[in-house]
Amino acid sequence: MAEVFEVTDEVKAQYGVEGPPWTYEATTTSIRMYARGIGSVDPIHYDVDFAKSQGFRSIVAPLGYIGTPTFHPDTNDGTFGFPRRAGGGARLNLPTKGLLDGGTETEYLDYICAGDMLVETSSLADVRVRGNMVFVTNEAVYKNQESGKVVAKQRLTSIHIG
Amino acid sequence: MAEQTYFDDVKEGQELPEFTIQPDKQQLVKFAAGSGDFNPLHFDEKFPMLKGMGIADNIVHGRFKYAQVGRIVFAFAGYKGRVKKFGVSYRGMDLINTPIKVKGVVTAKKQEGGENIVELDVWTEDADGKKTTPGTAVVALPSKG
Amino acid sequence: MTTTNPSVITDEMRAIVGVEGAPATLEVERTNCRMFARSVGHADPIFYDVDAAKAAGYRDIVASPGFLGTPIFNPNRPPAGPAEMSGRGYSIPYKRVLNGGTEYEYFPENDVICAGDTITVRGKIAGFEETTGSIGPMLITKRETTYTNQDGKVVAKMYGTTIQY
Amino acid sequence: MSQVFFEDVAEGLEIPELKKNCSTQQLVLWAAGSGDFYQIHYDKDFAQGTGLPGLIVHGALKHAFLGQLVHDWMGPKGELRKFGCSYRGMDYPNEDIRCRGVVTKKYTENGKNFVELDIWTENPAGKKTSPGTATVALPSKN
Repeated sequence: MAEVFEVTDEVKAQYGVEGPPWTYEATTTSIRMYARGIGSVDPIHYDVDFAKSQGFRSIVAPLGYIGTPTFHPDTNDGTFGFPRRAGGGARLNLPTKGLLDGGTETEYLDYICAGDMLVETSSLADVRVRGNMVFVTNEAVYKNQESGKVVAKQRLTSIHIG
Repeated sequence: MAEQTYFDDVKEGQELPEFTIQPDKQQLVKFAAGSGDFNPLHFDEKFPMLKGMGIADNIVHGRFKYAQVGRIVFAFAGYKGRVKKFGVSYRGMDLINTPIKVKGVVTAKKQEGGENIVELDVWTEDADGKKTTPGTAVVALPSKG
Repeated sequence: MTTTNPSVITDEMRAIVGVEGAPATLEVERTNCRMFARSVGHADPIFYDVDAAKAAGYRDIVASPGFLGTPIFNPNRPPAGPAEMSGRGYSIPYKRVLNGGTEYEYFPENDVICAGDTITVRGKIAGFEETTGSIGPMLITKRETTYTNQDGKVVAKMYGTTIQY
Repeated sequence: MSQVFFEDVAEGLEIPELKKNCSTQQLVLWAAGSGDFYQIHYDKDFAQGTGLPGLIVHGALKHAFLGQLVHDWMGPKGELRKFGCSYRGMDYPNEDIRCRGVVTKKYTENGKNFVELDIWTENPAGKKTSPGTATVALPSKN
């Protein structure tokens, strides 16, 4: 069986090369909608006064939610909402028969609360081929736009099927 | 709102309070709304990719299960704890309207850099007991002292 | 109007006509403005891009037609969205409900709804009518909802019609 | 986006049509955008359980399409004053929905130039499924 993808030196040369930054926003409505989407009833995700009484700036983003990428139909993917931009793995000529999520890992350095604007940059970290599946891992870093502090890092693996 | 867990009370091998979620189509559509992922794989049973995979019903978003694992970790950490890291891999698919158990167990506790660190194995489990979304988490907990 | 059937409008219902329900709060933010515009298929950048909206003379991203903000959702409290605010205090014998229509009136001379706004919404039943159509006797309920922004300016009104039969 | 002026408009003028065709994804996007998660718009079994032939397009989405129709026509200096429709027929996913409008009246009041339109959505059989009206204020060339 022919390889569906070859990890060439050209591919490896893209490891660690950051794509252009993108802004992600966590707002009261977006946090509530996500919390509702996962079925949580914890008031920390819904009630601003309650969250403040517990010492948070505002309602807290549930784990797994790092804000919504700013959307424009010309620049974002219509299905997934993420920015279609160069870099961060987008220059790979990957198979397109199927696309699955392989894994998600988030390292938190701070809470994400409503009102936060985050600047995300991502880069290709790893590409592996197993049978007809190509495992592509990207690393994303999210900085608070105001303080410049890194608040989260993610490793995201997608599986591209050929 | 869960009771605050303290480092002093945690033991290796301790199981986290588990819960079960059985997402229906409306739940997955709400998750699409919250996450911004509108892949029809998760709500349109006629979506061609499903047929190609030989599946007759919609698949639960991997990220939905990740967020469920996030819920059990967040509830364990409490508002005074800090979730430092949590990750999963997606090893098996779960179909819509099937029960998904969300579980966790303490694997290690240690003091590191002045923090009370607890390590966890966390996962989702299908009706056959298969771990469809295994992962790990690292949490810093307050101590009573 | 020829109604041979007995009226389903009671004194209790007549008494609530014109009475405002409890106010609810709607939040207008950039993410929900974008999500709404995306879900309609708008292409105008004033609905997505802060700079484009400002260049066009607006304070921030503009709420596209039909978007008036998102009710504050809390699973631990009973819902208080505009749909729930009125019409729960009485019962009528008809089982089926149709949405008869929606009309929005805007007041751009007061202000235009933009991201960052907090809207207070107040609803009331404007009136009941009875008629008989091809689907039999029906009750038509007219609702009026007023949207006021954080500066106390009325920015929109909605006129809704519900048909029960 | 080009600007239409009051002087360019005459009664009977048909404005550029907006064509829509809702995928199931579009209906779920609308659920997210509007917060209306009623299952008759994305859960076929649920819809049929209520006696419908299958999934139907949200009335409020057609209303918003008509809002887009008017917005795109009136240009950046136009002001949308009023738009509404009633729901007279169902539309289904993966079928064309033609959003159309025609100018019915133009007049000047308190120094503002108003244009009234009949607006509607039309199904493939030519039936007006969401007839309504809109009022916009347009700039003058002078």
